[in-house]
Amino acid sequence: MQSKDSNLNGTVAVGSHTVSRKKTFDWRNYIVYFAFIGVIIYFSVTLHDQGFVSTDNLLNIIRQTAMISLMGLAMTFVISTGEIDLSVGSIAALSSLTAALALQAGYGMIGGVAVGLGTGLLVGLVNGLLLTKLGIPSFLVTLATLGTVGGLAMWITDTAPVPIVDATFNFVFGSGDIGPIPILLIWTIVATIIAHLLLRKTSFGRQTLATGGNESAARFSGVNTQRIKLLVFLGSGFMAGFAGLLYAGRMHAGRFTFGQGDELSVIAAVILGGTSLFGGVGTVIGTVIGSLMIGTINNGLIIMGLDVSQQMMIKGLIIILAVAFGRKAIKR
Amino acid sequence: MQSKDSNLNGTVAVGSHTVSRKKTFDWRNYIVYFAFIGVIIYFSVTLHDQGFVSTDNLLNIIRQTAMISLMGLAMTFVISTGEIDLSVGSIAALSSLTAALALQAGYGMIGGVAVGLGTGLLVGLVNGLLLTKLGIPSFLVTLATLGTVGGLAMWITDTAPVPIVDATFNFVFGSGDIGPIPILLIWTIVATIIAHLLLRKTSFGRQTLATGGNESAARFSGVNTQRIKLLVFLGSGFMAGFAGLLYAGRMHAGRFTFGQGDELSVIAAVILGGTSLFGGVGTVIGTVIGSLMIGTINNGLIIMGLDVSQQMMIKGLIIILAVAFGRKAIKR
Amino acid sequence: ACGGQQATTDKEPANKTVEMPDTGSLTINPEIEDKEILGTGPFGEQAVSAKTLELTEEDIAKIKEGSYTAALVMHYSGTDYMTAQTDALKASFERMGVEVIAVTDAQFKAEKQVSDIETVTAKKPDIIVSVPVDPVSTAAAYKKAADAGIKLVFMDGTAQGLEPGKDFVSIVSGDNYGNGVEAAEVMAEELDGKGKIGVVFHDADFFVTKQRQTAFEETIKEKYPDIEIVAHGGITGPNDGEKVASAMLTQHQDLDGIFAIWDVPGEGVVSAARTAGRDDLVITTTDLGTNVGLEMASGGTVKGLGAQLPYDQGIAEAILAGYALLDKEAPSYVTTPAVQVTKENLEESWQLVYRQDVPELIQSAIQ
Amino acid sequence: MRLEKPMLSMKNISKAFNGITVLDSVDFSVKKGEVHALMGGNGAGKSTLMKILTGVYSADQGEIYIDDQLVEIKNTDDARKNYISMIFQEFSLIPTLTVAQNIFLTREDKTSFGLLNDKECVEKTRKLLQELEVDIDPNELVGNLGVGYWQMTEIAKALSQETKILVMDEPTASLTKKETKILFSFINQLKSKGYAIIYISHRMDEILEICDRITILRDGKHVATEDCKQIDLDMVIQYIVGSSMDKAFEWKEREYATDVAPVLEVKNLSIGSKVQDVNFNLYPGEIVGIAGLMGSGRTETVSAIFGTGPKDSGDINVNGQPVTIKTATDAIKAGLALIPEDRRVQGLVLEHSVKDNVILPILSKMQKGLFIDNKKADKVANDFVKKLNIKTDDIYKTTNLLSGGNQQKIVLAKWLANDPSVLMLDEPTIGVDIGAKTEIVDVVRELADSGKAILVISSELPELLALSDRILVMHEGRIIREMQRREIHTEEELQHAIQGF
Ligand SMILES: Nc1ncnc2c1ncn2[C@@H]1O[C@H](COP(=O)(O)OP(=O)(O)OP(=O)(O)O)[C@@H](O)[C@H]1O
Ligand SMILES: Nc1ncnc2c1ncn2[C@@H]1O[C@H](COP(=O)(O)OP(=O)(O)OP(=O)(O)O)[C@@H](O)[C@H]1O
Ligand SMILES: [Mg+2]
Ligand SMILES: [Mg+2]
Repeated sequence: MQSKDSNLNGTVAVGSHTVSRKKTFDWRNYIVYFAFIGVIIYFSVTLHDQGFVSTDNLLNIIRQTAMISLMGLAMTFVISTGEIDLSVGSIAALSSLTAALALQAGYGMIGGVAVGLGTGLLVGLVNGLLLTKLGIPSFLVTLATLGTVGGLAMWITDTAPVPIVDATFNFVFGSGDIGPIPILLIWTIVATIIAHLLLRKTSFGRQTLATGGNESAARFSGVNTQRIKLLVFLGSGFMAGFAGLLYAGRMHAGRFTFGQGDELSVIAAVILGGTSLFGGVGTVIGTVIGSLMIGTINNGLIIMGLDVSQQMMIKGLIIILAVAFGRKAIKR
Repeated sequence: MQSKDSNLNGTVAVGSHTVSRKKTFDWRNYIVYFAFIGVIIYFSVTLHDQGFVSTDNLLNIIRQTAMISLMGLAMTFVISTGEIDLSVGSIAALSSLTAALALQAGYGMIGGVAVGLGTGLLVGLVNGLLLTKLGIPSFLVTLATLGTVGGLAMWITDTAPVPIVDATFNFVFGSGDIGPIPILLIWTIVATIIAHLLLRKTSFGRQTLATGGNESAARFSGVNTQRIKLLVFLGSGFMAGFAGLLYAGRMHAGRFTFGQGDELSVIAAVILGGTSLFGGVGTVIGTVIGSLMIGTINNGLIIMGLDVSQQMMIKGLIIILAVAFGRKAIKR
Repeated sequence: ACGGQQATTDKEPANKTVEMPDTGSLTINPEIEDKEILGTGPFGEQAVSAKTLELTEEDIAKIKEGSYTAALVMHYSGTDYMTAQTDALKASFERMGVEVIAVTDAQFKAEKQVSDIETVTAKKPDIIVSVPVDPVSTAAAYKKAADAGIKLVFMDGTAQGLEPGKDFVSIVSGDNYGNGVEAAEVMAEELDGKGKIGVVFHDADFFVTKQRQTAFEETIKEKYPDIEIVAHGGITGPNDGEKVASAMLTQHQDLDGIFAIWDVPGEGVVSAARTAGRDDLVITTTDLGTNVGLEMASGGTVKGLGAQLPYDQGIAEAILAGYALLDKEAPSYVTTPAVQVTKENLEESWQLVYRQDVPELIQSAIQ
Repeated sequence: MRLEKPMLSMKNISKAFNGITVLDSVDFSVKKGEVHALMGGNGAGKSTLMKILTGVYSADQGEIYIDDQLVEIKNTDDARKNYISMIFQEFSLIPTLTVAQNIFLTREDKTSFGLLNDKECVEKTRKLLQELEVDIDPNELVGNLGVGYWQMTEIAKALSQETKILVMDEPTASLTKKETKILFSFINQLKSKGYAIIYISHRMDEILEICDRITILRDGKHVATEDCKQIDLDMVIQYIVGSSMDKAFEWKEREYATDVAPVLEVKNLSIGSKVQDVNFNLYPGEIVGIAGLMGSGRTETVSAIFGTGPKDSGDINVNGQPVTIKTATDAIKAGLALIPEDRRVQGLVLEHSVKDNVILPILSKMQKGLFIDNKKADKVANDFVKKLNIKTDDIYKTTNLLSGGNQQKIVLAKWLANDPSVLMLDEPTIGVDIGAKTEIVDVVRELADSGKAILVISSELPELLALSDRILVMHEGRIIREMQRREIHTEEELQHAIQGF
């Protein structure tokens, strides 16, 4: 209920009054850009002779973050309504497996894709219904599906991976490059544009933000907030299923560990991007930048040759520093 | 901002308006009791001949949940202010190690305890300061410390465990039994009583709830909300440090994995207990029951002899069913 | 316990449960080649080959009379290796009339494992077969179980301060050191004894993976001085292989090979090589998983690996538990040899490792 | 008294937000034992000036003297130390705490163990509320209270604390005459105790009744400070508006057909004990008012009709057809609109812009293909900002930065833009200034003239009398009387009916 705070003195938690008059300028929407630029500059300078700035490496970062970005896009909607979806990682794992099994069973590429996405949609539907019909907090609902779906993914092949030999599938969903451009980049761009338009330019997007901003006012305004919530969870399930396909295509297999633990990275990307965990404020582009920033830090630290323990320590520090730096940069 | 909604018509998101003029009966405070009773009955019936109801096993459940319960107590305060602390698991790990190292270095039991708790307090302080002074959302701050502190715990002994030979320490912090009563039960009871009184019967508790209920209104009413937030993060760090000591005492060692990933279980216990993720509403007893319920489910499913994947699947289902059942029971 | 098994039968052919003969004495696969075991036990003792273990029909009949129970307390269960071992344990115990009453997975967390041991103990099993996550912090819990009269059989490692013969029956282990050596040998052969390579290692204090890494690196350094290990990348989970290998390939464009600590991160290395267009990279690893098997069969970047014999290890563990129930003296450290797997011997090796035919998918890829 | 030095004086106060001046060298002073009215149009800067006094904002320029001492008030703590307290227009209550817990927040009684003594607080609260003659359970969660009770709690909280200077920012906005009377008797007691009271209100009649002096702001500038005895209503209005108001706030008999079928029929509506067997019809072109005391069930009646509140039984027909309304969405589809009474909770998404709030109920009309037609949306928003004279920098300003009255106008704009066939307004003019009130009256009449049916709830009787063609009186959940407007000759008559006589 932090947001209520701003009601009364029109400021963010910090207490300074940096509210500008242009199209609602909210620091949260911009910090991540400055932070991201800072991170890029830092690594470019320190790691310029170690291949960090090579096109290959930069494209790798995009490949590695594509799944997080895509799940983040849908999560931006979920969090914008003030809810949360912890089950995305498990959904991705299960979808990678169901798609791989469908491919193995000879349903062909269309069949595999349909099964994978259908898996995601189904779990999303269950999440949405439990939230809206039973009124169980989304944190609990999706924590439960995180476990249930994760268990299902383990159980369905008894933890064995399922190889995928369909070359077209593997090309389209993850491994392919069109000229120098990885297909994952294309997916990311297309999905980002659609999600951005959806959030900013359509009634659905406005109603999503209104639901998160003040559910009861939205309801009084004729927004079917239950329907909106159901839809954002469907969307989240769908995108998680899609991420599962991409994991499968990139690894040429389905496996129950794909996406495991991604929920935290996805939520982190969304929050870093400037979406408020309390709902009502969301930015799709910010999410993608947030995700790229996390990916860049991971990549840079590995290239630096640090131990895993050092990577973990320094990653935390960089995130805090970058956010603090971003805030400075905005304040000028 | 779901909560705004529920504040005002005294109901959960579902949209039914059960506004009562009587002592507002909030389902969230009671569901968990019914759900817990349901789970206990279920397992007692199905597993009565498999040792589930034996005193030993019930005491085991308490031993196994003690750390989650204790971290949950402090987390109840954090979440009541509308914030979140993802770093508790990492703190527990680091504290178990620093305490073990201090014991190994011959600082004695008092020294070890002081170092362990000090570690927790220090991280809590850093969290609190980053939140209140820089205004970075607590999700990001504590996600960063989760990583940094986790990395530190790995790095400090290069992932090697540190054995603890101090028998008194091991007895007092985790392994001991006084008569038939495990010391972990005593710690849990004592801490629960203190936390309950703190939340319900002191100005600090009242101001914690006020801060989460509406931060700026609390500020206008003379609550130093920044101080409150700093204190709850200190408290959370302290209790995580304490949980680290208990892990160490129970396992006769410090190790970087102790408590890893506990944050989700702890938050789940708190939410299950009836505390609102949006702040303003908190219940300490509910948290402990929530923690016991999760522990009981874990225990019961293992005793049932299910495969790991089946355990995961069914655990999710039970949580959902139990909450749904609890709601039914309350509605009568 | 049958649920899991039933589930496996109608799934992927690769994981079809092996039929356990229901007559005759119980031994591991007699066709396993006798090899020198390179690793030694935790107490420095010389290993005894699992092939020497045997339960006769009379032994089994006697065990059956006791209607004993067993619990499997695993450190982690999500690998082909562990699945095969669990399957073998369940099948052998079934043959012995021992009921498996609980299976747990500690997710690599020592504290969870201690809880699991406590919980399982409540069911008063006669036997616990377990992989300790950590020898130090789980010791007290194992000791308690042992003191309660439960027969402990360890796989892959023991807990500190426990004595063989007194606190536990014995340890069964694959030859982890040998595994690393086989992977190094394949690497050296593929590179003709010279080149630059990287190592994707498990950045954790875990006995099994440490041994493999040490073996690999020592073999390379001592036997193949012209092969230079130029890069190290640590992982903490199975999904990290790709990121680490990608960064390695970015930094060292001239890398000739990468050793991955086990097959799952190895799949990530394969993906990284593919992305970087490095079809000529030589990848070796340990554990014969389906995906690396397929990659090897189709002439991909994975050239070979050191494999363990999880199925036979599982049988050996069951037999040893049987020894304890019969009060027969058991050797304290039992191992199965490491197997070098390359494309050439893939079909036979698969038979050896999993006791079943190589999956059709891999079969067709070999041709 | 005249010669007495002021207890508080604020000198030369200026304040700008993002370069836009909101207060321009304002002087303001209050004496001991004085009730000083602070008046001005919506957005004139009244609340801002008081927030500077209470340390919520800091002034860009200017000094504050208390008892001739220069004081610095940097935060709410400083204000408290100087014995200044305030009833905020936007309220400072915690919805998740009970009434008693809110009233004594940070000032709770302690037991001998140092623990909170909630029993004592509840007792004190009960007494306080009894004195205020409001029927609120001290253990009720504030979040469950309607605005009127919320406001009474806020008042009780302010009265329970030790102060010297008490600021009341529109304390009676949601109160009916009865509660206002009680409040005034309290104010008189405080006055005699030597408190200085600053009283902000848009209700003209109150000002002359309770205040000693009056200061008027317009567009952030000090316009006048006068003795209340020396000034009359017309002058005050002239100061506020900046010109004389020609249009009076009075009823005009309107023509509309009564022999047609009703647009809305409500039959046997019951909600627990709060609303019992309510029946009425609305005809096209008609404006019907509902009068009643606080808690008489007016809000509950319209909420039930609109699908946002509970309903035990009752049927609703729209244009002769029975309709099932379970949610607001159903109601809107049926052609209904409700302007809710609580703008913070039901009316606005406070952290969204003016424009986004205005277009929320009419998104379906703003479509161009798949997307929202932003040009059209901007135009609609700008039109309403002009039409209702909403004081905002532009339509992209976040609504929580607008003054209270201007926020209320946005709630109105939202629904006027939707062009419904039945418009229900629950306390539509809370906090709206005198100029805008007349404009709203005009807009509502215009709508009625175009054939819409209108239902108005208002606790301000002059307003209700000015608008309505017909008035329903509710008392304890029942409609006890129905009067044609022309049958009512004085406000007292209506007041009498409301009391249940
Ligand atoms: N934090 C802020 N940021 C930007 N503008 C602000 C802020 N607070 C107030 N304003 C603007 O200052 C002006 C004066 O507002 P104020 O709340 O003082 O008006 P008011 O006289 O109390 O009006 P009302 O009678 O409607 O309550 C308004 O135009 C408002 O939009
Ligand atoms: N005594 C009370 N204690 C607590 N809440 C009350 C009480 N009376 C009414 N309420 C709540 O206040 C809200 C408004 O009440 P109601 O609809 O009965 O009044 P009304 O006639 O609209 O009067 P007004 O709007 O002037 O307060 C409702 O949500 C109702 O539940
Ligand atoms: Mg105001
Ligand atoms: Mg009302």
